[in-house]
Amino acid sequence: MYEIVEHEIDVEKVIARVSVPEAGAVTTFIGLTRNFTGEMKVELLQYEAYHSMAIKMMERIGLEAVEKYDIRKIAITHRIGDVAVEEASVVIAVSASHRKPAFQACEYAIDTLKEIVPIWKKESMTNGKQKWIANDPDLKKL
Amino acid sequence: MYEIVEHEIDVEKVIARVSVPEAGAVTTFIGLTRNFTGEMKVELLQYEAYHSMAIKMMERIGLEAVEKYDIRKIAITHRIGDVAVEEASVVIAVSASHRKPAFQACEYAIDTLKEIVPIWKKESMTNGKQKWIANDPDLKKL
Amino acid sequence: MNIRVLVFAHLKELIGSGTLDMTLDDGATGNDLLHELETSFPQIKTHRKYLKLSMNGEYIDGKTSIQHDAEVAIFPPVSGG
Amino acid sequence: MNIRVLVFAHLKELIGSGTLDMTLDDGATGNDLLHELETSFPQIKTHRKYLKLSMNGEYIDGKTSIQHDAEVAIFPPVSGG
Repeated sequence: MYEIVEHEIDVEKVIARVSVPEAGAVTTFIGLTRNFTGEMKVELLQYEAYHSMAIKMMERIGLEAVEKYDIRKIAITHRIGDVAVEEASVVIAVSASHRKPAFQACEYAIDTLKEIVPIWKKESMTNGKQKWIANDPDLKKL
Repeated sequence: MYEIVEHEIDVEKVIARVSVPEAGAVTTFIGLTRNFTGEMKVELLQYEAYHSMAIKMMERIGLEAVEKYDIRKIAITHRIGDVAVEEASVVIAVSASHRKPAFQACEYAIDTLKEIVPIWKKESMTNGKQKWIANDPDLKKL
Repeated sequence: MNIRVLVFAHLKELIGSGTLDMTLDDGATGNDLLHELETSFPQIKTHRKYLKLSMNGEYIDGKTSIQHDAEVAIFPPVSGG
Repeated sequence: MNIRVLVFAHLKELIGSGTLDMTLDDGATGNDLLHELETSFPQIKTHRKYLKLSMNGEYIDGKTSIQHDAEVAIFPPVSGG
């Protein structure tokens, strides 16, 4: 249910992992590389993971989501390496009997992933500049 | 961006419709036929639409979502006819620069669709019974 | 005036048809239409207060006047999704 | 004790390697480890207060004692998603 891949993410496959006959609702979140960050044109993002700990933290997010919200299943796939504009870096899918907890758990999962899962991204601009990113807005100076 | 189909919904195609280089986030909602409603085992749902008005109401939902939330694009596909357990009856996809409005708009769209889009479903149980459904819980007696 | 009314879902089953040709007074309202429907089809009586009306693809209330050339529909509360 | 420390992302680039072999006193804490790292690599000084520590795949704070056989990692704030 939790994986780190080095190729394009197949969204249907991630959704298929959470499919159960009891599910009336599936929500998904897809994070993609945007073409601009402020004024700068982005060429691609490069992701790096501390693989074993990242899987462990994604598992924890899944367990917590199931504890907190009335959901059936959750799956998280994160891509590493180069991710071009319009390509997905992360896909999260959540199934539930009803839609409200499916939305809540999906948002909880991406919010928490951005806080605790040891994966980092570096932006490469079309002008050749590169910059490591911090999700925490207070740390943008890093 | 708004369609009513009589065959299985291709989730990737609905997502592709909202893909833009400015989007950092895509959220989707998939509504599926569940295997149980209370104690009764469901075989399939049969959906019927007032086609022209349903499309008009889906367009309105999309326009309102774009007005209310900072999103890029929204697509809604609803299936009619027989929808078996684990199959999707509706898929909504929303793209946005950031994830928060993408989640909000997606939830707004499905909530509003269930209120105003003239589509109806009848449950067929495995024991042969059939029942028209009302989304409004106060109208369950209908 | 003569109008054709579309009906859907449970209401269609109760009435036995998806379209109805009805004769209404000029200037008749949505409520008049529902009243006429109930007179012709008493079996819908228990559902009448839940029924929704639309004209040209927009919801209308019972006080709205029906236009003779409009597409009018009557249906139960929606349950899509 | 001799430990091998994993480093990632910006920190890996600053240090020039993804793994470091370090010698610490027995019972040394996360803060001791960071201090030792800063002594060897003064270029990380401005980042030190942001750095995260983990042991065996769990976040630890600076007061936690480092176990000699644990997998220890130091890295900048995460930015996945």
